[in-house]
Amino acid sequence: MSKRFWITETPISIPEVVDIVSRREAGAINTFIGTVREFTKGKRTLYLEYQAYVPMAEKKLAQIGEEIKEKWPDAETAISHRIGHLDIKDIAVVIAVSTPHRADSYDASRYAIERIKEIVPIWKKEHWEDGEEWIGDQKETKAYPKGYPEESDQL
Amino acid sequence: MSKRFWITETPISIPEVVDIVSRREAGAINTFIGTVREFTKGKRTLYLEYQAYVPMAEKKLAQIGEEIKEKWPDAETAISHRIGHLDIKDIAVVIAVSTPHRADSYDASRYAIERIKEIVPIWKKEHWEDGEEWIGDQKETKAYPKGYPEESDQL
Amino acid sequence: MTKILLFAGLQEKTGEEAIELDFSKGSVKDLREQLLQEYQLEDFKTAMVAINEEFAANDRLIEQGDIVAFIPPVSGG
Amino acid sequence: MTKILLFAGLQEKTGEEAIELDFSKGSVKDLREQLLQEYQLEDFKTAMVAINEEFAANDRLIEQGDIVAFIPPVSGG
Repeated sequence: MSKRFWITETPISIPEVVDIVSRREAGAINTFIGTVREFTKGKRTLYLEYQAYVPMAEKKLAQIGEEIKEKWPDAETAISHRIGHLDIKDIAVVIAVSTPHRADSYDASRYAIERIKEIVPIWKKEHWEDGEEWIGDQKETKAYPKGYPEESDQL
Repeated sequence: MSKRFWITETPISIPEVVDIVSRREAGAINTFIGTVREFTKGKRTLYLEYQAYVPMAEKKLAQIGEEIKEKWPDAETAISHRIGHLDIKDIAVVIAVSTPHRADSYDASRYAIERIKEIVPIWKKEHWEDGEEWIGDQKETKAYPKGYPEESDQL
Repeated sequence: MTKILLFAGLQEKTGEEAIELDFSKGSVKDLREQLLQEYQLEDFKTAMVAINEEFAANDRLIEQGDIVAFIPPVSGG
Repeated sequence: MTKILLFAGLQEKTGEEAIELDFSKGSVKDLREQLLQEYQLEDFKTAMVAINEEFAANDRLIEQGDIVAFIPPVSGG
Protein backbone atom coordinates (compact mmCIF):
# COMPACT_ATOMS: atom_id res chain seq x y z
CA MET A 1 0.00 0.00 0.00
CA SER A 2 1.82 3.12 -1.17
CA LYS A 3 -1.19 5.40 -0.66
CA ARG A 4 -1.29 7.42 2.53
CA PHE A 5 -4.95 8.40 2.13
CA TRP A 6 -7.35 5.80 0.94
CA ILE A 7 -10.90 4.46 0.94
CA THR A 8 -11.31 0.73 1.39
CA GLU A 9 -14.10 -1.83 1.40
CA THR A 10 -12.17 -4.21 3.64
CA PRO A 11 -11.33 -4.00 7.36
CA ILE A 12 -8.66 -1.43 8.19
CA SER A 13 -5.47 -2.61 9.89
CA ILE A 14 -4.42 -0.13 12.56
CA PRO A 15 -0.71 -1.08 12.43
CA GLU A 16 -0.74 -0.64 8.65
CA VAL A 17 -1.86 2.98 9.02
CA VAL A 18 0.53 3.62 11.92
CA ASP A 19 3.49 2.13 10.00
CA ILE A 20 3.05 4.69 7.23
CA VAL A 21 3.80 7.59 9.56
CA SER A 22 6.30 5.83 11.83
CA ARG A 23 9.82 7.27 11.39
CA ARG A 24 13.04 8.08 13.20
CA GLU A 25 12.11 11.74 13.67
CA ALA A 26 8.84 10.92 15.45
CA GLY A 27 8.49 10.60 19.19
CA ALA A 28 4.71 10.56 19.17
CA ILE A 29 2.03 8.96 17.05
CA ASN A 30 -1.56 9.81 17.78
CA THR A 31 -4.20 7.66 16.21
CA PHE A 32 -7.90 8.22 16.11
CA ILE A 33 -10.09 5.21 15.48
CA GLY A 34 -13.74 5.83 14.70
CA THR A 35 -15.91 2.82 15.52
CA VAL A 36 -19.59 2.03 15.04
CA ARG A 37 -21.43 2.85 18.25
CA GLU A 38 -24.60 0.94 19.14
CA PHE A 39 -26.59 3.73 20.79
CA THR A 40 -26.90 7.36 19.73
CA LYS A 41 -29.27 9.53 21.73
CA GLY A 42 -31.03 6.42 23.02
CA LYS A 43 -31.61 5.05 19.53
CA ARG A 44 -30.18 1.63 18.76
CA THR A 45 -28.16 1.21 15.59
CA LEU A 46 -28.19 -2.27 14.03
CA TYR A 47 -25.53 -1.55 11.42
CA LEU A 48 -24.21 1.21 9.19
CA GLU A 49 -23.65 1.55 5.51
CA TYR A 50 -20.96 3.93 4.31
CA GLN A 51 -20.79 5.29 0.79
CA ALA A 52 -18.09 7.49 -0.74
CA TYR A 53 -17.40 9.41 -3.89
CA VAL A 54 -14.14 7.49 -3.86
CA PRO A 55 -11.72 9.48 -6.07
CA MET A 56 -12.83 12.80 -4.59
CA ALA A 57 -12.82 11.41 -1.05
CA GLU A 58 -9.22 10.26 -1.42
CA LYS A 59 -8.27 13.67 -2.82
CA LYS A 60 -9.93 15.41 0.10
CA LEU A 61 -8.23 13.14 2.63
CA ALA A 62 -4.92 14.02 0.97
CA GLN A 63 -5.87 17.70 1.13
CA ILE A 64 -6.36 17.34 4.89
CA GLY A 65 -2.84 15.91 5.02
CA GLU A 66 -1.58 19.00 3.21
CA GLU A 67 -3.49 21.34 5.49
CA ILE A 68 -1.89 19.58 8.46
CA LYS A 69 1.55 19.98 6.86
CA GLU A 70 0.93 23.72 6.62
CA LYS A 71 -0.16 24.02 10.22
CA TRP A 72 2.26 21.47 11.71
CA PRO A 73 5.21 21.23 9.28
CA ASP A 74 6.82 18.34 11.17
CA ALA A 75 3.69 16.16 11.09
CA GLU A 76 3.14 13.14 8.86
CA THR A 77 -0.42 11.94 8.35
CA ALA A 78 -2.11 8.81 7.03
CA ILE A 79 -5.85 8.20 6.90
CA SER A 80 -7.93 5.21 5.83
CA HIS A 81 -11.74 5.22 5.72
CA ARG A 82 -13.81 2.14 5.22
CA ILE A 83 -17.05 1.99 3.20
CA GLY A 84 -19.78 -0.60 2.77
CA HIS A 85 -21.60 -2.52 5.48
CA LEU A 86 -20.22 -1.98 9.00
CA ASP A 87 -21.40 -3.72 12.14
CA ILE A 88 -21.33 -2.40 15.68
CA LYS A 89 -17.70 -2.05 16.91
CA ASP A 90 -16.31 -2.15 13.38
CA ILE A 91 -13.67 0.42 12.53
CA ALA A 92 -14.86 3.12 10.11
CA VAL A 93 -11.80 5.34 10.07
CA VAL A 94 -8.20 5.29 11.25
CA ILE A 95 -6.14 8.48 11.39
CA ALA A 96 -2.46 8.35 12.34
CA VAL A 97 -0.33 11.45 12.83
CA SER A 98 3.31 11.31 13.82
CA THR A 99 5.20 14.31 15.16
CA PRO A 100 8.47 14.87 17.02
CA HIS A 101 6.59 16.00 20.16
CA ARG A 102 3.32 14.77 21.57
CA ALA A 103 1.18 17.92 21.77
CA ASP A 104 1.20 18.40 18.00
CA SER A 105 0.21 14.79 17.36
CA TYR A 106 -2.97 15.29 19.39
CA ASP A 107 -3.83 18.63 17.83
CA ALA A 108 -3.22 17.53 14.26
CA SER A 109 -5.13 14.28 14.71
CA ARG A 110 -8.08 16.18 16.13
CA TYR A 111 -7.93 18.61 13.23
CA ALA A 112 -8.03 15.68 10.79
CA ILE A 113 -11.19 14.11 12.19
CA GLU A 114 -13.01 17.44 12.31
CA ARG A 115 -12.07 18.15 8.71
CA ILE A 116 -13.16 14.67 7.59
CA LYS A 117 -16.59 15.39 8.98
CA GLU A 118 -16.67 18.59 6.99
CA ILE A 119 -15.14 18.21 3.55
CA VAL A 120 -14.75 14.53 2.66
CA PRO A 121 -17.55 13.10 0.48
CA ILE A 122 -18.41 10.09 2.60
CA TRP A 123 -21.90 9.36 3.85
CA LYS A 124 -23.30 7.00 6.40
CA LYS A 125 -26.72 5.45 6.45
CA GLU A 126 -27.98 4.48 9.87
CA HIS A 127 -30.03 1.29 10.04
CA TRP A 128 -32.13 1.22 13.20
CA GLU A 129 -34.66 -1.31 14.38
CA ASP A 130 -37.47 0.87 13.08
CA GLY A 131 -36.05 2.53 10.01
CA GLU A 132 -33.06 3.89 8.17
CA GLU A 133 -31.70 7.26 7.16
CA TRP A 134 -28.75 8.88 5.41
CA ILE A 135 -27.11 11.10 8.00
CA GLY A 136 -25.76 14.54 7.19
CA ASP A 137 -23.70 15.90 10.03
CA GLN A 138 -23.52 19.37 8.63
CA LYS A 139 -27.21 19.74 7.96
CA GLU A 140 -28.14 21.41 11.18
CA THR A 141 -24.84 22.91 12.13
CA LYS A 142 -23.29 24.54 9.10
CA ALA A 143 -24.14 26.94 6.33
CA TYR A 144 -21.90 27.62 3.36
CA PRO A 145 -22.38 31.10 1.89
CA LYS A 146 -20.26 30.18 -1.12
CA GLY A 147 -22.00 26.83 -1.57
CA TYR A 148 -19.02 24.79 -0.38
CA PRO A 149 -16.81 24.53 2.71
CA GLU A 150 -13.81 26.84 2.78
CA GLU A 151 -10.67 26.03 4.71
CA SER A 152 -11.51 28.54 7.40
CA ASP A 153 -14.73 26.67 8.06
CA GLN A 154 -13.18 23.99 10.21
CA LEU A 155 -14.89 23.44 13.52
CA MET B 1 -3.89 -10.77 28.75
CA SER B 2 -6.50 -9.84 31.33
CA LYS B 3 -4.54 -6.85 32.63
CA ARG B 4 -5.50 -3.44 31.33
CA PHE B 5 -2.37 -1.72 32.66
CA TRP B 6 0.91 -3.49 32.33
CA ILE B 7 4.67 -3.25 31.96
CA THR B 8 6.27 -5.54 29.42
CA GLU B 9 9.73 -6.44 28.21
CA THR B 10 8.49 -7.49 24.78
CA PRO B 11 7.21 -5.38 21.85
CA ILE B 12 3.74 -3.94 22.42
CA SER B 13 0.97 -4.87 19.99
CA ILE B 14 -1.18 -1.81 19.25
CA PRO B 15 -4.29 -3.85 18.33
CA GLU B 16 -3.97 -5.78 21.58
CA VAL B 17 -4.22 -2.57 23.61
CA VAL B 18 -6.99 -1.18 21.42
CA ASP B 19 -9.01 -4.41 21.68
CA ILE B 20 -9.16 -4.09 25.46
CA VAL B 21 -11.13 -0.83 25.27
CA SER B 22 -13.12 -1.59 22.12
CA ARG B 23 -16.83 -2.01 22.93
CA ARG B 24 -20.35 -1.46 21.60
CA GLU B 25 -20.77 1.80 23.52
CA ALA B 26 -17.66 3.39 22.00
CA GLY B 27 -17.67 5.53 18.89
CA ALA B 28 -14.12 6.77 19.34
CA ILE B 29 -10.83 5.25 20.38
CA ASN B 30 -7.87 7.54 20.73
CA THR B 31 -4.48 5.94 20.99
CA PHE B 32 -1.21 7.54 21.85
CA ILE B 33 1.93 5.74 20.80
CA GLY B 34 5.21 6.96 22.22
CA THR B 35 8.18 6.01 20.05
CA VAL B 36 11.93 6.41 20.39
CA ARG B 37 13.01 9.56 18.55
CA GLU B 38 16.48 9.79 17.08
CA PHE B 39 17.20 13.46 17.68
CA THR B 40 16.37 15.57 20.73
CA LYS B 41 17.59 19.15 20.72
CA GLY B 42 20.16 18.28 18.07
CA LYS B 43 21.59 15.39 20.06
CA ARG B 44 21.50 11.95 18.47
CA THR B 45 20.12 9.07 20.49
CA LEU B 46 21.53 5.62 19.65
CA TYR B 47 19.11 3.66 21.82
CA LEU B 48 17.20 3.89 25.09
CA GLU B 49 17.01 1.73 28.13
CA TYR B 50 13.83 1.81 30.19
CA GLN B 51 13.60 0.64 33.77
CA ALA B 52 10.50 0.40 35.95
CA TYR B 53 9.57 -0.33 39.53
CA VAL B 54 7.20 -2.82 37.96
CA PRO B 55 4.52 -3.53 40.60
CA MET B 56 4.23 0.14 41.54
CA ALA B 57 4.29 1.26 37.89
CA GLU B 58 1.38 -1.05 37.09
CA LYS B 59 -0.52 0.26 40.11
CA LYS B 60 0.10 3.85 39.06
CA LEU B 61 -1.01 3.14 35.49
CA ALA B 62 -4.19 1.65 36.94
CA GLN B 63 -4.59 4.74 39.12
CA ILE B 64 -4.44 6.88 35.99
CA GLY B 65 -7.25 4.73 34.60
CA GLU B 66 -9.27 5.47 37.75
CA GLU B 67 -8.56 9.18 37.57
CA ILE B 68 -9.80 9.13 33.99
CA LYS B 69 -12.95 7.29 35.07
CA GLU B 70 -13.63 10.08 37.58
CA LYS B 71 -13.14 12.83 35.04
CA TRP B 72 -14.71 11.04 32.05
CA PRO B 73 -17.08 8.40 33.48
CA ASP B 74 -17.81 6.88 30.06
CA ALA B 75 -14.14 6.32 29.20
CA GLU B 76 -12.33 2.98 29.22
CA THR B 77 -8.54 3.04 29.33
CA ALA B 78 -5.73 0.55 28.69
CA ILE B 79 -2.03 1.30 28.88
CA SER B 80 1.05 -0.78 28.18
CA HIS B 81 4.61 0.44 28.73
CA ARG B 82 7.68 -1.39 27.54
CA ILE B 83 10.97 -1.60 29.44
CA GLY B 84 14.45 -2.80 28.55
CA HIS B 85 16.49 -1.93 25.47
CA LEU B 86 14.60 0.10 22.84
CA ASP B 87 15.94 1.12 19.46
CA ILE B 88 15.00 4.19 17.44
CA LYS B 89 11.36 3.96 16.24
CA ASP B 90 10.50 1.26 18.81
CA ILE B 91 7.26 1.73 20.70
CA ALA B 92 7.74 2.62 24.38
CA VAL B 93 4.12 3.16 25.38
CA VAL B 94 0.64 2.61 23.97
CA ILE B 95 -2.38 4.30 25.53
CA ALA B 96 -5.88 3.53 24.27
CA VAL B 97 -8.99 5.34 25.48
CA SER B 98 -12.44 4.58 24.18
CA THR B 99 -15.40 6.91 24.70
CA PRO B 100 -18.84 7.32 23.17
CA HIS B 101 -17.85 10.65 21.59
CA ARG B 102 -14.56 11.73 20.12
CA ALA B 103 -13.68 14.86 22.10
CA ASP B 104 -13.40 12.95 25.37
CA SER B 105 -11.17 10.29 23.83
CA TYR B 106 -8.61 12.95 22.90
CA ASP B 107 -8.77 14.73 26.25
CA ALA B 108 -8.55 11.57 28.34
CA SER B 109 -5.70 10.14 26.25
CA ARG B 110 -3.78 13.38 26.61
CA TYR B 111 -4.40 13.34 30.34
CA ALA B 112 -3.02 9.80 30.53
CA ILE B 113 0.31 10.57 28.87
CA GLU B 114 0.85 13.69 30.98
CA ARG B 115 0.16 11.71 34.15
CA ILE B 116 2.49 8.90 33.06
CA LYS B 117 5.29 11.42 32.81
CA GLU B 118 4.50 12.57 36.30
CA ILE B 119 3.59 9.71 38.63
CA VAL B 120 4.59 6.39 37.08
CA PRO B 121 7.94 5.00 38.29
CA ILE B 122 9.52 4.39 34.91
CA TRP B 123 12.89 5.80 33.91
CA LYS B 124 14.70 6.09 30.64
CA LYS B 125 18.41 6.18 30.10
CA GLU B 126 19.52 7.94 26.95
CA HIS B 127 22.48 6.44 25.16
CA TRP B 128 24.12 9.00 22.87
CA GLU B 129 27.21 8.75 20.72
CA ASP B 130 29.23 10.52 23.39
CA GLY B 131 27.69 9.39 26.65
CA GLU B 132 24.66 8.23 28.56
CA GLU B 133 22.34 9.61 31.21
CA TRP B 134 19.27 8.72 33.21
CA ILE B 135 16.65 11.33 32.28
CA GLY B 136 14.30 12.88 34.81
CA ASP B 137 11.57 14.85 33.11
CA GLN B 138 10.39 16.49 36.27
CA LYS B 139 13.78 17.62 37.45
CA GLU B 140 13.68 21.05 35.96
CA THR B 141 9.97 21.58 35.71
CA LYS B 142 8.33 20.45 38.92
CA ALA B 143 8.59 20.82 42.65
CA TYR B 144 6.61 18.80 45.15
CA PRO B 145 6.05 20.62 48.41
CA LYS B 146 4.72 17.45 50.03
CA GLY B 147 7.54 15.33 48.62
CA TYR B 148 5.35 13.50 46.11
CA PRO B 149 3.00 14.40 43.23
CA GLU B 150 -0.59 15.10 44.17
CA GLU B 151 -3.47 14.58 41.79
CA SER B 152 -3.85 18.28 41.21
CA ASP B 153 -0.28 18.44 40.00
CA GLN B 154 -1.02 17.27 36.49
CA LEU B 155 0.46 19.41 33.76
CA MET C 1 -24.53 15.84 -22.47
CA THR C 2 -23.34 16.47 -18.92
CA LYS C 3 -22.79 13.63 -16.48
CA ILE C 4 -24.00 14.26 -12.97
CA LEU C 5 -23.15 11.94 -10.09
CA LEU C 6 -25.54 11.49 -7.19
CA PHE C 7 -24.86 10.07 -3.73
CA ALA C 8 -26.49 9.02 -0.49
CA GLY C 9 -30.01 10.38 0.00
CA LEU C 10 -30.02 12.08 -3.37
CA GLN C 11 -29.16 8.83 -5.07
CA GLU C 12 -31.96 7.10 -3.24
CA LYS C 13 -34.61 9.74 -3.87
CA THR C 14 -33.92 9.88 -7.60
CA GLY C 15 -33.24 6.17 -7.96
CA GLU C 16 -30.16 7.10 -9.98
CA GLU C 17 -26.43 6.94 -9.33
CA ALA C 18 -25.82 9.25 -12.27
CA ILE C 19 -27.87 11.41 -14.60
CA GLU C 20 -27.01 12.26 -18.19
CA LEU C 21 -28.43 15.72 -18.75
CA ASP C 22 -28.86 17.89 -21.81
CA PHE C 23 -27.31 20.96 -20.26
CA SER C 24 -25.79 23.07 -23.01
CA LYS C 25 -24.08 25.84 -21.08
CA GLY C 26 -24.44 27.64 -17.79
CA SER C 27 -23.33 27.96 -14.22
CA VAL C 28 -23.68 25.64 -11.25
CA LYS C 29 -26.61 27.81 -10.24
CA ASP C 30 -28.29 27.28 -13.63
CA LEU C 31 -27.78 23.53 -13.30
CA ARG C 32 -29.29 23.54 -9.83
CA GLU C 33 -32.37 25.28 -11.18
CA GLN C 34 -32.80 22.93 -14.11
CA LEU C 35 -32.55 19.88 -11.84
CA LEU C 36 -34.79 21.41 -9.23
CA GLN C 37 -37.48 21.95 -11.86
CA GLU C 38 -37.08 18.43 -13.21
CA TYR C 39 -36.97 16.52 -9.91
CA GLN C 40 -38.68 18.82 -7.41
CA LEU C 41 -36.01 17.86 -4.88
CA GLU C 42 -34.84 20.58 -2.49
CA ASP C 43 -31.53 18.70 -2.23
CA PHE C 44 -30.47 20.06 -5.61
CA LYS C 45 -30.54 23.50 -4.06
CA THR C 46 -28.89 22.66 -0.74
CA ALA C 47 -26.27 20.04 -1.62
CA MET C 48 -22.74 21.12 -2.42
CA VAL C 49 -21.56 20.72 -5.99
CA ALA C 50 -18.23 19.31 -7.08
CA ILE C 51 -16.79 19.69 -10.56
CA ASN C 52 -14.04 17.25 -11.48
CA GLU C 53 -13.73 16.24 -7.83
CA GLU C 54 -13.33 19.76 -6.44
CA PHE C 55 -15.99 21.80 -4.67
CA ALA C 56 -17.39 24.48 -6.97
CA ALA C 57 -19.10 27.77 -6.21
CA ASN C 58 -22.50 28.63 -7.63
CA ASP C 59 -21.13 31.03 -10.23
CA ARG C 60 -18.70 28.49 -11.68
CA LEU C 61 -19.39 27.76 -15.36
CA ILE C 62 -19.76 24.12 -16.32
CA GLU C 63 -17.70 23.12 -19.36
CA GLN C 64 -18.16 20.28 -21.82
CA GLY C 65 -16.78 17.06 -20.34
CA ASP C 66 -16.88 18.27 -16.75
CA ILE C 67 -17.87 15.61 -14.24
CA VAL C 68 -20.41 17.17 -11.93
CA ALA C 69 -21.36 15.65 -8.57
CA PHE C 70 -23.92 16.67 -5.99
CA ILE C 71 -22.53 16.25 -2.48
CA PRO C 72 -25.21 16.10 0.20
CA PRO C 73 -24.09 16.94 3.75
CA VAL C 74 -21.31 14.49 4.53
CA SER C 75 -21.14 12.17 7.52
CA GLY C 76 -17.86 10.31 7.40
CA GLY C 77 -15.64 9.60 10.35
CA MET D 1 16.08 -4.25 58.99
CA THR D 2 14.35 -2.13 56.41
CA LYS D 3 14.54 -2.93 52.72
CA ILE D 4 15.06 0.05 50.44
CA LEU D 5 14.76 -0.23 46.66
CA LEU D 6 16.80 2.00 44.39
CA PHE D 7 16.26 2.78 40.72
CA ALA D 8 17.77 4.51 37.70
CA GLY D 9 20.51 7.02 38.55
CA LEU D 10 20.33 6.25 42.25
CA GLN D 11 20.86 2.57 41.57
CA GLU D 12 23.86 3.37 39.42
CA LYS D 13 25.46 5.82 41.83
CA THR D 14 25.20 3.46 44.79
CA GLY D 15 25.89 0.34 42.77
CA GLU D 16 22.93 -1.27 44.56
CA GLU D 17 19.43 -2.28 43.49
CA ALA D 18 18.41 -2.56 47.13
CA ILE D 19 19.82 -1.66 50.52
CA GLU D 20 19.15 -3.48 53.79
CA LEU D 21 19.32 -0.80 56.45
CA ASP D 22 19.32 -0.92 60.21
CA PHE D 23 16.61 1.71 60.65
CA SER D 24 14.79 1.08 63.87
CA LYS D 25 12.01 3.65 63.77
CA GLY D 26 11.35 7.03 62.26
CA SER D 27 9.81 9.03 59.48
CA VAL D 28 10.62 9.23 55.80
CA LYS D 29 12.48 12.41 56.65
CA ASP D 30 14.59 10.58 59.23
CA LEU D 31 15.39 7.87 56.70
CA ARG D 32 16.40 10.48 54.11
CA GLU D 33 18.82 12.00 56.62
CA GLN D 34 20.36 8.69 57.60
CA LEU D 35 20.94 7.72 53.95
CA LEU D 36 22.21 11.18 53.05
CA GLN D 37 24.80 10.91 55.81
CA GLU D 38 25.81 7.42 54.75
CA TYR D 39 26.00 7.97 50.97
CA GLN D 40 26.50 11.72 50.54
CA LEU D 41 24.07 11.61 47.63
CA GLU D 42 21.77 14.61 47.19
CA ASP D 43 19.30 12.24 45.47
CA PHE D 44 18.23 10.86 48.84
CA LYS D 45 16.94 14.31 49.66
CA THR D 46 15.30 15.12 46.31
CA ALA D 47 13.89 11.78 45.12
CA MET D 48 10.31 10.88 45.98
CA VAL D 49 9.76 8.06 48.43
CA ALA D 50 7.28 5.23 48.05
CA ILE D 51 6.20 2.95 50.88
CA ASN D 52 4.60 -0.30 49.81
CA GLU D 53 4.23 1.02 46.27
CA GLU D 54 2.50 4.28 47.22
CA PHE D 55 4.05 7.72 47.36
CA ALA D 56 4.69 8.77 50.95
CA ALA D 57 5.06 12.21 52.49
CA ASN D 58 8.08 13.14 54.56
CA ASP D 59 6.26 12.87 57.87
CA ARG D 60 5.05 9.32 57.21
CA LEU D 61 6.34 6.83 59.78
CA ILE D 62 8.06 3.75 58.43
CA GLU D 63 6.85 0.51 60.00
CA GLN D 64 8.53 -2.86 60.34
CA GLY D 65 8.21 -4.78 57.08
CA ASP D 66 7.49 -1.74 54.93
CA ILE D 67 9.04 -1.83 51.49
CA VAL D 68 10.60 1.55 50.90
CA ALA D 69 11.63 2.77 47.45
CA PHE D 70 13.37 5.93 46.32
CA ILE D 71 11.82 7.22 43.12
CA PRO D 72 14.07 9.62 41.22
CA PRO D 73 12.34 11.97 38.77
CA VAL D 74 10.50 9.71 36.35
CA SER D 75 10.78 9.78 32.57
CA GLY D 76 8.38 7.23 31.18
CA GLY D 77 6.19 7.72 28.14
